[in-house]
Amino acid sequence: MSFPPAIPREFWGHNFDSPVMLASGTAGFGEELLDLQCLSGVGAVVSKAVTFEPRAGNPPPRLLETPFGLLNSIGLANPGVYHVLKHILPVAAGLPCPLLINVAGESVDEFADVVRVLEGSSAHMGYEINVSCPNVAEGGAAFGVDPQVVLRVAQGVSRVTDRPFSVKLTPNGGDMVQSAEAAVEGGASAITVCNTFLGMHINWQDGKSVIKRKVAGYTSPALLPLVVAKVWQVSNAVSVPVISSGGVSRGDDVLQLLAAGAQMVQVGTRLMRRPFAAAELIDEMKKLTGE
Amino acid sequence: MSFPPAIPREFWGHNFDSPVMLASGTAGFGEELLDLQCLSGVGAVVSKAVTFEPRAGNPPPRLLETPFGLLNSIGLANPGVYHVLKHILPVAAGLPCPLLINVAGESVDEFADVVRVLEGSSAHMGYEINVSCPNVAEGGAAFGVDPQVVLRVAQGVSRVTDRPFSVKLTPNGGDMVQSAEAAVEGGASAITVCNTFLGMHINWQDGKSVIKRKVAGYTSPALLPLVVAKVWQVSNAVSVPVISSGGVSRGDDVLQLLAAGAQMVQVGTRLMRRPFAAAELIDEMKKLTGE
Amino acid sequence: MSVIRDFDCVVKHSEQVLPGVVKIVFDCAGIASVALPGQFVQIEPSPGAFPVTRRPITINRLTENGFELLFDVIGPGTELMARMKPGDEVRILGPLGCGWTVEPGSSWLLIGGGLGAAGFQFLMDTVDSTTVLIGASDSDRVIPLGACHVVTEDGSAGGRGLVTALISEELLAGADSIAVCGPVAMMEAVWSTIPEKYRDKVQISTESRMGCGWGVCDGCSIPVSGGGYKKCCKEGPVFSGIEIDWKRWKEAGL
Amino acid sequence: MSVIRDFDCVVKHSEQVLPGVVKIVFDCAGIASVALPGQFVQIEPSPGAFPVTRRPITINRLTENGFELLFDVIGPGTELMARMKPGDEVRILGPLGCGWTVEPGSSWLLIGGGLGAAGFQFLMDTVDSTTVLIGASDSDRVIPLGACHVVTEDGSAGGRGLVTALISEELLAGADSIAVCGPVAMMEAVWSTIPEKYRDKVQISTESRMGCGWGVCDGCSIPVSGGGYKKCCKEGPVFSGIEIDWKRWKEAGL
Ligand SMILES: Cc1cc2nc3c(=O)[nH]c(=O)nc-3n(C[C@H](O)[C@H](O)[C@H](O)COP(=O)(O)OP(=O)(O)OC[C@H]3O[C@@H](n4cnc5c(N)ncnc54)[C@H](O)[C@@H]3O)c2cc1C
Ligand SMILES: Cc1cc2nc3c(=O)[nH]c(=O)nc-3n(C[C@H](O)[C@H](O)[C@H](O)COP(=O)(O)OP(=O)(O)OC[C@H]3O[C@@H](n4cnc5c(N)ncnc54)[C@H](O)[C@@H]3O)c2cc1C
Ligand SMILES: Cc1cc2nc3c(=O)[nH]c(=O)nc-3n(C[C@H](O)[C@H](O)[C@H](O)COP(=O)(O)O)c2cc1C
Ligand SMILES: Cc1cc2nc3c(=O)[nH]c(=O)nc-3n(C[C@H](O)[C@H](O)[C@H](O)COP(=O)(O)O)c2cc1C
Ligand code: FES
Ligand code: FES
Repeated sequence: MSFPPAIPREFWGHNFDSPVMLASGTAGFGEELLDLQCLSGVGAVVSKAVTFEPRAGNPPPRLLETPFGLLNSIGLANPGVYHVLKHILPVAAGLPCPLLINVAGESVDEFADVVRVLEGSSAHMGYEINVSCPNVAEGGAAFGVDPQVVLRVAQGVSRVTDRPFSVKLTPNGGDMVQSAEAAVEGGASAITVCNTFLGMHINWQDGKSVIKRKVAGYTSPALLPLVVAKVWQVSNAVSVPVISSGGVSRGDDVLQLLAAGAQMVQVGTRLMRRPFAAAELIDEMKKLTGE
Repeated sequence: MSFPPAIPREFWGHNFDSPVMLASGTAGFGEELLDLQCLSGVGAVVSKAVTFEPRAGNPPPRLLETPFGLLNSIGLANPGVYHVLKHILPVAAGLPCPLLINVAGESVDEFADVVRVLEGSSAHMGYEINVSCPNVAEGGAAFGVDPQVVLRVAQGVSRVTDRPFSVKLTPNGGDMVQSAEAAVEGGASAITVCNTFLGMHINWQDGKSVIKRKVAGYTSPALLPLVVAKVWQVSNAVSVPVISSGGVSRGDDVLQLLAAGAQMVQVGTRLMRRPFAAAELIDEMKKLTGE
Repeated sequence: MSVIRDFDCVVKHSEQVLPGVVKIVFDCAGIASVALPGQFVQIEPSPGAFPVTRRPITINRLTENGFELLFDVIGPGTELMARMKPGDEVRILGPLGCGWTVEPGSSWLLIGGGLGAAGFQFLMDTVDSTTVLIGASDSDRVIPLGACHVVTEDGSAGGRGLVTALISEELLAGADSIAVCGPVAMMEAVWSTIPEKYRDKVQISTESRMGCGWGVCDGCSIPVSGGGYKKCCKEGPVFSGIEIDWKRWKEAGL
Repeated sequence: MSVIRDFDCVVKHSEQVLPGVVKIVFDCAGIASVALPGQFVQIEPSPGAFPVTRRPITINRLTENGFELLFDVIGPGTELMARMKPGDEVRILGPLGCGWTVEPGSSWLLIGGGLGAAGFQFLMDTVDSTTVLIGASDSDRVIPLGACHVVTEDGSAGGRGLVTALISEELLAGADSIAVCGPVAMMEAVWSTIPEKYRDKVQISTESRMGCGWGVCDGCSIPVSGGGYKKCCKEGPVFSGIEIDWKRWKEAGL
């Protein structure tokens, strides 16, 4: 890449207004942001996870803030793929930027089943395949930790769509480079590095966790160096572009991730504090690079 | 465990003054702390890593501070096992608290080779086997990510010593619970959870890393929830005690890790900022629990 | 809500009104001009990196050119907020959520527990007729409102007892709407006290740990009758009492 | 060093002495009573969690009841330090490291580059006879010392040129000891300028990124002749010039 990096990006053969994507689960399906007029600076929106059946999600409390980060245990709450197809995507079609649909499942086949249904819409450019969820059908470990399973998931998705898709890996075990290579072999057009790190908070007074599932997804600006290392490792290993996800709170974080090898950079937790995070990040980047 | 947890601890059949251990690599061999009169509140000292041959360590800079943490790339600098045996352990024998020697190697056999030499001293109570370093002899992945390799390392150490030893796992890939189970099968008397997380910092201006090895060990108080989750998972899976390592900067962090299932709690990075960290942590704990 | 706006509000006044309870007045015509009773704002407690989310606080009342908040200092976020001084600029998003559903000319019975009564002032300033019942542990937890009936558990202010003891058939029958706000256990006790036939008049102001506060993260779920959840931040924080699944809500905790 | 002590020092005075350069005077008899020229302290820039390590700063001079620091404001740590006000309490560990090796009655040649001359004052106050040569980019980088010879790259203070131009055979021959402190490139230029036969008089004050500052983490290595490393914080920061492996040190960068 060239330094300083250019702010509009070509990605998957398209021109994106910005390299900043809104991360899955922190921006709904983008359609609410449209209403709220906060899509300025956004290169693309990644939807919250869609599963085949509707899911109510985990019992509350679903969030717990720790001194330096946030634990979330949303549980892939979503209305199911048919509802998304019928009622949400027609609205999301009005987004001024590309939409990727984040797809989750409990079995290898469910990913392709969800994608097959979503092919009925033209509201979205492509998919993000979330292999960080547990493979309930085959023992409960996350799909993403086993390259063989990642390969099967990616092949399944390749079979049912011609749209580009990114495979979003998990940092919680396994070897991310091997899983990334398997995803590419299975037809992935990008790798998203990565989903949330497993974290936990226990009250020492009684030994209990506020979050019922106990272990939850942890995010924090302090995790940036972990994500930078993984982006650098994966982008050096695979030929497809890497989309970073994790740790961004400032303009120079985005620049650092681009320098580490990311082609696009997602922002999640920061968006919860700052609805206009994308525009703010782009402003900060422009100031830093003098663009 | 009972709440609030008691501050003096029984561990490995001995009475320790405190559950706080000084983490490997952040307290030398403890002998300098003796000189400096900062061992108050310390339950045990874990030495920096000892390898068979002397190692000069990585080229500087070896440290890089990021906004919310510290990257280190020390490279297991140490004078080699014979120098340690002859010149350092005789001094460390004067420590007022137990000493564990952290052992590293580049091959499965090196761990046992180092321990065999160290058996010539009675200055230390036991060992901490650091399987987070790369298995140079067999491809370069960290020993700790492969349960079969962990088993062989632990068996090798068991064969040459009757002293207790903890196996210190890596959070960078693999499945920590499986590796912990393999360590116990191989004879480990405890599991240390865990070594540093791989992290990286890149200057976006030129795409370069200040640290020559690029990827380094990252520590931060913000990583505490990750360590709590891993301590909870491992302590629920194995019968031997768990020693936590990572993320401690305050008294309630120690209490939280004890509540999560740790028997002893290491402190590392905090010690660099606060030479009297152990005593400070114990004071804070006593205030919180009203002991 | 169709647009959300993020304001740099200036602290006009800050004061401790009860032990551990702080009142802050912010200047911000942008929020004050559109806010409705029962709505809340999301405050950035510090311009630094931590805490990573904002803190939701109900608008206690409107002031000349802005609004007033009243909050308990309980943790790092509210501690930072308690240190805000006149002149400080603070990032505030709002107004957020759906407030009380107010029919023109309606008469209200307001039932508050401790700091839960923060926000009642705005409602009292808006509707024509209110009767206000306040319960608190002791006098240090009774926030200053206009005319109201107070009981405390230790009898240090008003009568001794629980707020449920102040609820009478006459008050329930006489009100067009009943507003309840306070700790979950107190609200549940109030709900159990209210006979079935008056329950459809009851509105409940809920709280939940929030991520965004503006509807996108699905973090703030309140269990609703018939299974499933609604978003406290967007579909609430005020819900009709019959909408809430009280059993699952109590199990949830905060 | 046989004991280390961590002090709560009180800021007595703080002032910007040059653009981006701040002087702070701390009250602390405990450090002042034992400090030697060339030693440093480890300052906690903030009582909060970040930054996770302290910042090493050379003691610029002793004051009546404490000591004075002079530092460049270049990043988050020194920015926090620049905001310290009289009366603030700051956690400071020190004095640390080995300072200049001073023989009684010796005469000194001091060669400083920019802020590298911070610390010379303490040495000048201690030894009998000093000649001081200072080089800097411009007048904004020349710190106030007593009598000294100054050159700047742009000629805005003293003569125009590099400090190496001020070094003469006469000065080198006349000094018992030669102290050098400044950016690595400047010190290397000075080192190359000094003929072999005077090199064993030269002492170099080094800098390195530090973890602990008190010898336990092995993070602050300075490459030394014959391979291997020494600890800047404990065996330094002052080393004899011939001890340093200049080639590997330059490669290291900071
Ligand atoms: C819609 C709404 C309106 C509120 N209005 C008021 C008000 O007017 N006055 C007042 O004193 N308090 C109010 N609260 C509660 C207030 O938001 C919390 O007390 C505050 O967030 C605590 O933050 P902390 O960092 O000081 O405490 P901590 O307990 O350390 O906070 C840790 C985390 O838990 C969350 N949290 C803790 N308690 C609550 C709670 N009761 N509700 C929601 N999240 C919580 C915090 O936001 C933070 O994310 C309201 C909450 C909601 C949801
Ligand atoms: C023994 C010693 C004495 C020093 N004395 C002085 C002095 O008297 N006056 C002065 O202005 N500066 C001095 N320095 C340099 C000073 O420590 C750094 O400028 C300061 O740490 C920068 O911190 P920061 O957070 O503002 O900047 P950042 O660059 O953001 O710091 C990031 C990290 O790099 C480290 N770092 C950055 N620059 C240096 C450096 N030059 N040396 C060591 N670590 C560095 C910081 O400590 C921190 O860990 C000395 C350094 C050492 C080792
Ligand atoms: C509240 C919340 C909900 C999330 N939901 C999803 C999800 O449905 N699917 C998914 O792949 N990732 C999900 N994530 C992970 C984010 O997409 C993102 O990868 C992660 O938060 C790291 O980025 P950040 O540090 O910028 O937050 C969620 C994260 C948060 C905080
Ligand atoms: C400077 C430094 C050196 C370290 N050296 C070693 C080592 O030699 N062997 C080892 O097992 N761990 C080493 N570690 C890891 C620590 O022992 C500890 O596991 C880690 O720092 C997490 O604890 P903390 O968050 O309290 O720092 C080192 C860590 C640091 C910061
Ligand atoms: S707090 Fe995010 S949806 Fe309500
Ligand atoms: S800074 Fe730790 S040994 Fe020097």
